Formats: sequence, C-alpha cells, structure tokens
Amino acid sequence: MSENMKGFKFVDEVYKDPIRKVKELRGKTGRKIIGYICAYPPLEILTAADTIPFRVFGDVNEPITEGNRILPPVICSYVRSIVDLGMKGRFDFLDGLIWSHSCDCMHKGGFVYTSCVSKPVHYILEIPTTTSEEAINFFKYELMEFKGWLEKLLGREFSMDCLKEAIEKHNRQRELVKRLYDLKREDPPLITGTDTLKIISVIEALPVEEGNRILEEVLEEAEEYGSRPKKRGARLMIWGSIIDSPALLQIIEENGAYVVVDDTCVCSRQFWLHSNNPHVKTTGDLMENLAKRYLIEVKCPRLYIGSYGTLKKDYKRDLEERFGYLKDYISKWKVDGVILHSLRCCDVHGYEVPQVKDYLDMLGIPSIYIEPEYDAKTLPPLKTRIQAFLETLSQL
Amino acid sequence: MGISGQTFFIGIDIGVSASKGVIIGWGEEIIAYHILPSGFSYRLAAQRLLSELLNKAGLTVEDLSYIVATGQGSPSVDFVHERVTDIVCSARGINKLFPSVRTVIDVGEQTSRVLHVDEGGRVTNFIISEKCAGGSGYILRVLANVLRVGLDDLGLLSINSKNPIKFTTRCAVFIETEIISMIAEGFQKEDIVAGIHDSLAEKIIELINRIGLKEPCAIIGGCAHDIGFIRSLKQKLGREIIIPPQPQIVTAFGAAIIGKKSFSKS
Amino acid sequence: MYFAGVDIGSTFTKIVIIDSKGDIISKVIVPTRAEQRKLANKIMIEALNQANLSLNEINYIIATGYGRFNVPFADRQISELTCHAKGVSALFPSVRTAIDIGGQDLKGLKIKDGKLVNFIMNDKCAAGTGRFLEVMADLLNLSLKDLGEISLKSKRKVEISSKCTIFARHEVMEKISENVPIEDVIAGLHYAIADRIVRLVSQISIEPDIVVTGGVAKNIGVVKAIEDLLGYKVLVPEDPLITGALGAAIIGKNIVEGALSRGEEIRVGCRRLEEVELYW
Amino acid sequence: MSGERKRVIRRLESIKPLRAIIDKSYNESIEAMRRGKPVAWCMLNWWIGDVILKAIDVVPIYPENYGAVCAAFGVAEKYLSLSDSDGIPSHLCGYSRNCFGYVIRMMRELKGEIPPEAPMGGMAKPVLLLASSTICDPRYKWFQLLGRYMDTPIWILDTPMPSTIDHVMDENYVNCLVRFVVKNLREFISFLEGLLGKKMDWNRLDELVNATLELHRICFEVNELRKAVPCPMHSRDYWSVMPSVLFLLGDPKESIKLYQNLYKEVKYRVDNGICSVPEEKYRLMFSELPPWHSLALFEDLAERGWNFVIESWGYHPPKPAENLEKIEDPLERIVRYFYHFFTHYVRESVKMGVNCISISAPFIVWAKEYKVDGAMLHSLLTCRSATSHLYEMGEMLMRVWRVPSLAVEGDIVDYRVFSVDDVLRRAEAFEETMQYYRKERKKMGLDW
Repeated sequence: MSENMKGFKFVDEVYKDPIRKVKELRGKTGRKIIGYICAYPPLEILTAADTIPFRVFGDVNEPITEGNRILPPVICSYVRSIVDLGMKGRFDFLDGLIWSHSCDCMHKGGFVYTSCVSKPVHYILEIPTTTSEEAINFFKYELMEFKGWLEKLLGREFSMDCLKEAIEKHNRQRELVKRLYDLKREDPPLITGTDTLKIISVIEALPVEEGNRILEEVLEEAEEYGSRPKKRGARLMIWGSIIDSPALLQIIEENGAYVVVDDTCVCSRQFWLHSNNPHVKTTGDLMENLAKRYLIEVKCPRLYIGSYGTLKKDYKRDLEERFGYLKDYISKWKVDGVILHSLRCCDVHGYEVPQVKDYLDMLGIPSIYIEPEYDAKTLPPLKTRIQAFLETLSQL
Repeated sequence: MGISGQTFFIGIDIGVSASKGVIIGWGEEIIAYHILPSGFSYRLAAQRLLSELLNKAGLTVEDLSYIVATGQGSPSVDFVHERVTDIVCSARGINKLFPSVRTVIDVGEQTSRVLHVDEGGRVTNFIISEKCAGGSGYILRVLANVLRVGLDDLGLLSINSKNPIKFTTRCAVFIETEIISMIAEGFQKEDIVAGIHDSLAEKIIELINRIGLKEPCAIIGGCAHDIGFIRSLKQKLGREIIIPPQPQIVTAFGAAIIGKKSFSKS
Repeated sequence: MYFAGVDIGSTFTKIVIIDSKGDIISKVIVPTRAEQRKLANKIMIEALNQANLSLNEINYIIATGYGRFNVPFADRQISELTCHAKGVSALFPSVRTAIDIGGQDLKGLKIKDGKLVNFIMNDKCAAGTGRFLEVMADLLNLSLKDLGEISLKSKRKVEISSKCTIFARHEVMEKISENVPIEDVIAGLHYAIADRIVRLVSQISIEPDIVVTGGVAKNIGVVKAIEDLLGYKVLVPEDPLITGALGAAIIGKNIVEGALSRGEEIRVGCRRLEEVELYW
Repeated sequence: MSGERKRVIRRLESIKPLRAIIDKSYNESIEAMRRGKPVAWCMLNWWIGDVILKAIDVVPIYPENYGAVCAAFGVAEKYLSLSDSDGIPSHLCGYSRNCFGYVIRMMRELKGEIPPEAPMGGMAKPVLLLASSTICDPRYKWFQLLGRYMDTPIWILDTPMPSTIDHVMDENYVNCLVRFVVKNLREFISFLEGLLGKKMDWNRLDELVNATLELHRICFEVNELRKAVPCPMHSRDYWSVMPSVLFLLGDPKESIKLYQNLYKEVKYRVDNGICSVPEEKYRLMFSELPPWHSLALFEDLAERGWNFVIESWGYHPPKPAENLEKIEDPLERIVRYFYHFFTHYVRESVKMGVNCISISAPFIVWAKEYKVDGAMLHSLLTCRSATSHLYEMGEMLMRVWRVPSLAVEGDIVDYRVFSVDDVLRRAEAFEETMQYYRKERKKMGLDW
C-alpha cells in the first residue's frame, strides 16, 4: 500500500483488507495484535501494553457452516458468525483475543471457543450487570486480572505512566470521533452513515495514534470530500444490535435517506458519543477510573441502567433515565425517524425494543422495528420495509 | 399365482412425496420393486403400491410371508406385520448392497438424515435435520416448478453453470420468490439451479459435520439422481459418493430384509 | 388526465388506469411470470387497448409490488404497502386496518385518514401466505376456489398443528389416511393459516374497520376463519387483487395534482413500450 | 399433565409424602397470596434470594415456573399472542412472553385482578420483582420490561461468574465475587426492610440456610446412590420432588425428614439390586428442562429398557462444599454455596482432564460417574440458556467418552413442537447406536 495515502483514500484502501494492513504494522513495529469483540474491554490497557487493539468483526458474506455445527440457531447469528470464522482460522493471525460476558450469546460463544478453537489464546472478560460501587470495585478487580493475563501473555509489564499516556490518546480519539459525528449534523450530512462505519471500522483496526491521525485528516478533507451527498433526504437514527458491515446501511441510504447518527456498538457506543466529557481522568487510580467509565459509559442494554432498589417506580422516569441521551441525539442530529434494529435472538436488544419504542412515541418520533439475521443475503427483503417506512415519513 | 412353495417378503417405504416398495425372495434377491407418488393419502398410496408390486411379481397376498412398513406414512398403513424406523431400514438396505459403506446421506422432502453404519448394517450414529424445510429436498421441487422444468432436468442445467449464485437457505417457499426475481433480473437458469444445489449441499454438509463423515459414503433417496446436486455435494465434501443403481428403494429394500429376518426368527 | 398503477406481485401482476375523477377505466390481471419486463409491457398494452388510450396520454405511471423495478416505463416506484393503504382507503374510507394476503407475503397495514401509519410484514417463513393454500390445493387436486366452498360443509374442523407449509402437507396426508372428511381437513387448514395471519397482524393492534385484500381474500373459508379469530366482521373488496395497483394510480394522481397546484412541472420517464412477443 | 395409562417405571413410595407437602405448600402460598400476604415474583436464584424472602416472610412465586403451568393448561397460547400484539419480539424467551401476556391481561384488562382463566390460582400482583443476572439475560431484562405494565419495585441479584478455568480455580477471584454478592444481598435486605416496614429475622435466616444445606446434602447422597447399576431411581421421581430442593417448597426441616426416608428407600433398592425399570438395558441422562407435557414418553422408553439415571443439572444440589459451617455470616455461607454450585463441576471436569467451562460440565462428569450409554438433549425453540450448549455438549460427550446423544426438538411454551412419535421413531436406531459405542468405549479402555 502506498505510504503517502491519507484521509479518505487511506480509509478506502485499508478498508479493503484491514488484516493485511495490521499484519504489515506488526511486521514493522513488532507490536502484538490483540483482538476484541465488544465495546467493554478498555483499549487503554491494550495500548499501554504496546499492543495493537484490533476489533474483530463477523462476516455477513461468509455462510455460517462450522459455526452451526457447534452453536444452535437460538444463538444469535452474529456470534455464530464469529465462532464460525474462528473455527475456519480467520483469526489465527491474532496474538490474543478478548471475549467478554457482554451478553449471554457472547458468553456462550466464548465458552465454545474455549472448548473447540485453539487459536488464538483468549480471555473472557467478566462484566457486572449493575453499576453499584461494589460492582465497579469488582470490575476494577476484573480489569486487574485482565491486565495480569495480558502481561503474562506478553512476558512484560507496563507502567502506570504508559497507561496514563494511553488514556490521553484514547481520550483524544473519543473527542475526534465526536467531531466526525458533528459532520453529520449538517443537512445534507457531510458524510453518510455508510462512510462513517467504514472510517470507524478502519480506525478500530489500527493503533490509536494511527487512528487519530486518520481521523484528523478525514476531518480536514470532509469539507471538499468528493462523494459527499448533495441531495437532502430523510435523516435517520439507527439503534440496536451490532452493525459491523455497511450492508444494512447501504440498503437504507440507497433509498435516499441518511443514517445521521446511531446508537450501536461498533460506532457511537464504542466512543461514548452520548457523553459530554468522554475523557477518562488521568489522575488518581487509573484502573479505577477506567473501570468506572467503561462500566457506565458504554450504552449497551446488557447493563441494568436505571432504577432498582427504589421504593417508588415510575415507568416514564425509568425511560427518561435510560434513554434520555437518545433525545439529545434526536435534537442535535435533527432526526426524522428511527430504525430499531435487533438481530434475531439478541435478548438484550429484543427486550429493549418495546421500551425504546415507548420512549420515541412519547417524543413523537416515528420508528420501525426490523429483525434481520446477521447475513447479507437476508437483507434485500428489508428494502420494501425501509422504503415503506420512508414513505410514511413523507407526504405520499 | 406365484411360484408356490416359495416365501416372499415385502418392504414398503411410504414417504411424503413418493412411496416405494420392494419384494424379495428367500435369498434376499429383489423379485420386484415399484415407486409411485404418495398423492394425498398414505393409506391409499400403500394399497396401490402393494397391488402394483404383486402384479409386477405375479404374486398374490397369500405368497407374502411378512410385510414391513417404514417411512413418514407408515403409521397410516394397516396391513403390515411390523413397522420399523426408516433410519434402521436404510442402514440394512445399504449394507446389503454395499457392505463397505459407513455413512449414508438421505435428502428427504421434509427432513434430511445422515447415518453411520457398521459392517453388520447396524446404525452406529445418526442425525436428522431440524423441523424447518430450509434445507429439505422440497426446495428442488419448488425450483423445478418455477423454472417449468422436470425435476430430472435440474442436474443437467446446473452442471453447465459457470458462476453459481449464492443463496442462503431460508424457507423453501421464500426461495421461490427469490428465484423468480432473479430470473426477472436476467440471471441464467443454470446459475440459479447451481446456486440452489450449492446451498442445499451446504446444508447437508452442516448435518454431516455434526456427526462426522466415515468413508466410504453413499447417498440414497430421490435427490441421488440429481447429478448437479451430487456434483456440488462431492465438491464441497471433497470425497467420492457411492450412488446405488436404484437409490430411492434402498430403504424399502432394507425393510424387506428386516421382514425376512423377523420371519425366520418366528 | 389519466394515471396508471402497475403492481407486480409474487403471484399476480395487475394494472389499473384511472381518470382525473379517480374512476377506474381499465384494469388487467395476469399471473406473474419470470419475464416481468415483458409482462409489464404486455399488460400495459392490454390496459391501454381496453381504455383505448395511447401510452403518451397517461400522465403518470407508478410501479409497485416486489417487481416494481422491472417496469421500464414507470415514472416512479412506490412500495406496495403505501399503495395498498391508499387503494384500500379509496374503496373504504373508514378502514383502520388492512390485511393483504399475497402469494408469498402477508402484510398488516395500519391506516389513518387514508395514510399508512404503521405496518407489519412476514419474513423468514411463508406460513400464513397464499402459497400455503396453493400447495394444499394441488396436493388435494382442488382449485383454490373449491377449498373455500368445500370447507363450509365442515362440521368439526381438525387441528393442523404445523404452520410450515411443507410439514402441514404431511399432516394433511395423515388425516386423509385416517378417513377424516376432506371438508374438515380443509377447514382445519383455513384456521391454521388464519391463525398465522391474525397473530402477525395483531402486532399492529387491529382496529375496525378491517379490510382483507389479496388473492386469499377470495377464499370465503379463510375470511370466515379470520373473522372468527378476530371477533370482528371484515370487509372484502369485490376485486381484492387490484387494491395495490389502484393505490399506485391514485398516488400518481395526487403527485400530479399536487405539482400542478404548486405550478411545478412533472418529470416523467420514457414513454416507450418495448417489443413483446405475445407467446401465450 | 398428559394422561398416562402405562405404568412401567417403578416409582418410589417415599416421594408421595414429599410430593404432598410440595403441593400443600404451593396451595398455602396461593392461599396466603389470596389473603393479601406480600408476594414477590422471583427469577430462579439458586437459593440466595429465596432464603432471604422466606426468612422475612414474603411468598416467592416464579413466573418461569408459571410459564410451564400456563403451557400445560393451554392458556399460554392466549398470553403469547397478547404479548406479540403488544409489540414484544417473538424470538424472546417463551416464559417471559407468557408472563407479559399474563400481566397485560391482569393490569390492563382486569385492573390488577388475577385473571379468572389463570391456572393453579394464578399469580397475584407482587410487592417486589426479584430479578437475577444468573444463567441468562432475560432473567433481568424481562423484569425490567415489566415496568411497562406495573410500577412494582425491582431488585436485581447481580452475580458475575468466573468465566475462565483459571478464575474458577482461583480462590481470590471467587472471594472477590462472594464479597460483591454478599454486599448486594445486604443492600437487598435493607431495601426489603424498608419496603415491608419490618426487620429481618437473622436467626431464622441462619436456620433456613443451614436447613437448605442439610436438605441438599441428603439429596446429593440420594443422587450418589443412583450411580448404582441397575439404577434405583428414575428421573421422573427426581422431577416430581425437585421443587423442594430448587424452590425450597415446603418447610425445609420437614423436607429433610422425608428426604431421609427417600434415601432409605433408594438405599434399600440398591442393596437388593432393585431397578427403577423392569430391565435396565440402557442408562441415559437428560438435558435440560423436562417435557412436562409428555412425561408419558418415559414410560414407553422404560418399556424398551431405557432408564434415566441423572438429569437437569439446574435442579440438582452440588456435592456438599467443605467447611461452610465454619462461616459465621449466613449470607456469605449461602453465597459461597451458590458459587460452589456453579463452579464445582467445572473443577471436577478439570480433574478428569476435560476442562469444560460451560454448563456442559456436569453432564461430562456425570456421563462417566453414572456410566451412561446415551444422552437425550432436549433443545427448546425459545429457551436459549437450556439449548445453547447442547451441540457443544453432544460433541464433547462423543469426543471425550464416546457417548452418543439423541437430540429432540421441543419448546417451553409451544408443546406442539415436541413429538413423542418422532422420539419413539428414533428410539430403535438410537439403541443400535448406544450398543455400538459400548464397544467403542471398551476399545478406549473405559469401564462402561
């Protein structure tokens, strides 16, 4: 790959084959590549240990075969896809892989990995379901354990100064991603949802410094970026299960609408878009700071947010507590309608759907619920549904 | 009137789409066999099958020492001595024809099966596809229907395909819509058929993988005639697959053999 | 002025032409076949002949149905859901819920003041669609129409438990083998499909008036079963197949009239019919 | 449930009184509920929550359990479609969807009254929802969603698990978990005291915990006896007395006596080589939730010589844990026991050199200890937690012990999915399979 490529060009190039690029980097720098599958593992720790955090994706175009041998259909197709790829050796290039107990399916997926995939060595990160002080203490303990595992794997320890430095870099990254999303507040947005996902999946495959550089270049180029949309169109938010391939976004945006903001794992949730201050404190007990922020800021419904242990319960207040940030998204990004997306067999999002819908109805924002499989071939049938939804937003 | 003094055994395999029957003699040699569509009533199908068989063999019911029924529809058959699981019948049948075979693949209209057989014709492991017609042979019937070609023509079409289309095996009925729109979009029939063959083969291989493949391996049932499907299955499996001369009647044949054994025991 | 709607569904292709009063001046329904572009051209010709108009006299043409992108001369494509909603409410202004049972898809539409506000569609599984009955009909060598009438004779319907078309076949064959009267089996089938339909559509909370459209609406047995399960009477248009095409034509009309009232010019696509060899 | 004609399985005499107190205490709780005694809807919590509620005199009822009841009485259908109609995705846990339907009926249509059609006394409006993060996500997401229909206060028992073999083996890690959960339970108790306006009776709690542990110890001993060949106690008997162990139905002290009798009877059978089926040709284990609606199936299989010797890990007490009694704090005692329950089979599997972290572990261990010829794996359309490990487990049993498994399809609420005929149709073929792998195991030098 030509070295002088920058910004969008660079993104397009790397996007074609992130694995090749990251291997190249390992070759040059000798930094080990550690894969991670969800937004909970603090990347600061991986960066501090001088490894390359590499976000592992499924593959919507690879038919699940091996995976179906070991995981029944009640496990969501995304996790089956990851396990399938693992069994087929797609992740052999990794020096380590972090599963997490982010949800049931992910947990079970990790277990199956333990029992039938030898490479790469992996760790399963345990995560509490609540955010009580005691829960945060436990999560901190868990992170120490994880740090220990990582250092053992690498055969070297890292200092708190390294961690401090890493935190600063990732704080910077979260800030830059916020600015990337600001481009989408324009009407028409300066970049499409599809591009956003491409950019983010590229920086999630690179060392944080690289990623930050790319983000800065992209932000500069964005203004005169060629393929930037000219036509106005319905402004949508997509909420829900993981989306790590543009396939679905393309189907939406081909219909003349734009996904201007999202509440999904790979994109906004990974970078705490909802938070006014996405900075982890670099003073005091750093591991504790990480534990606290990661446990609370990752807006995944697997976490029990909202009131438990209160004597008086009130549904409206509960919704406000849990989904208030969606209201900000809607006003900041001028959202016309919301697509609620839950993969089939995704419990944490499945149970959330009716409640998010209630909340959006309260706000008077139209929404549509879709429930695809993690498989590009099952997406085209959604076209009609999406088009019809856009028509309900229009004056037809 | 048949050759008096001899004993004959009959096995009938009443399936959802086709009913097959075999008459064997004391030497387990096939005297006659017959295949007919099951129509809308298992009972009637079984009766018609019986009389057809007797005609072909020139026998009467009196000549029959023992009748064994198997297959989806067997519970609806009233005139039998014994009902036996189709899995067991398939195992016995294939073992008589090809004693060396260790894995049998049977792609049925509703469900598909894969079984392991030992040298004695006993089932040593098996697996049956889940209750969704996603990966069943029915999909081929649908395909033939939409393309307005015979089931038997599918094979020839697909082996001429240069680049098969990738399908995901969803509901067989849905695939129909998918196929229709593909034709509309101007895709080649050949590629569509080949695509369906591939996706069906993939589904079957998933099934095989769950219990493993022991060689040599044979395929029975209607789909065994479909050279396109077989080719795709062989490719994906990377193995040779034995196809019996009359793949559809293997299970019925096995039933007949079981009948003979039960008879000689009593 | 004249407006046309072309609806290419999975089983039937329909076309409707209306005049500026919104009255239907011609309609054609033919079975859908693979060569959809040709088909679209052919029925357009037929419809034009019926109304003796030329294609250039049609002010706006909207294509809908899953084949909507195979209508070369259409000015715009609109989803069948929006079109059905329009068509149904044109026929029954009081409609709040529409159930459209097509060959392979099943739609529930929530309608408010003639506008589509919410909807639900089947996917992944074709249980509860017209295909289910088609398969059963040719299993029993009967026509879809017969099914309806025969089922009315049923005294005690049987329980058909499998929703899957392919597995239900097996159940039917079993029942027949047990000498269950055919009318009871068919009645059972009708309840099985009605159950699926009501289950799906109830997700958008059904409110009267309820209209049932699509090919299956012609089957009195299913319609009765649906009424039974809903606890409501339902309305069926005299021609339940054309609501989509009609809706498309009406939307076309609205677009043109809207544009004129705003003094905008209307962009229309090419008005050339492709050669079609009429080989049937 | 379904009408049984055949009686092939030799049921134990001593389960009858046990069964009686289970039913009695169930009815009592219904009565109490009717009299307006406070009711808590609970997720199965493996005793850590139940002992607390019982000690502070709140009636726990289990919507999970009630889902099975509704299905058995044929009202689930109605509740499921109510749930679907209210926009709740249909791929979610069938029990939860049944519960949503029930609540929609109770809260929206009947203003808080127990629906007349509700079987077995129904479930009264609770004063508390006790959610749990153990085993699966629906068990807290479900109760959270109930907030849509009722303003009942909710508590969640947050119980992270050791997710790697190393952590299972690491005392410090488990200690950290225990500290976390004990704290959670303390907060729960003070919350309860505020909610009910009464104090926790710590002595009673202490007694309850000890009684539970003792009851479990005996129950475990009974299960040990079932390792005998031929097996003296059939799964059906365990399933009928399970509620006293799992839900602590009935006064544990009373249950202890009856379990002692159960032990005696089973012991007697062992000593006299009495088997729970006429002829034990095959020894099987069952995972996970029983087909409550079609238990008659097991009579048919018993006739063929199939004996079910161990089953349903989730219903079983673990091997007794060492020196729990030394622990002062009853909460810590029960929490340690809780983690012991979830980890000890993993440790056993490691001892066997198998390293199984998932809930397949108990079955991997049992297969050897109970000398099973085959496993029946009941996969359920709408229960992830009881289904997700089944393929892996089948594969492991075959790879490690050469034990084949028979997959049967069913569902927790739609009983039509389960077909007794299908199972029986496969029985014959599976018998040949089991015979074959007996030889295979011998070849591997295994002793069964």
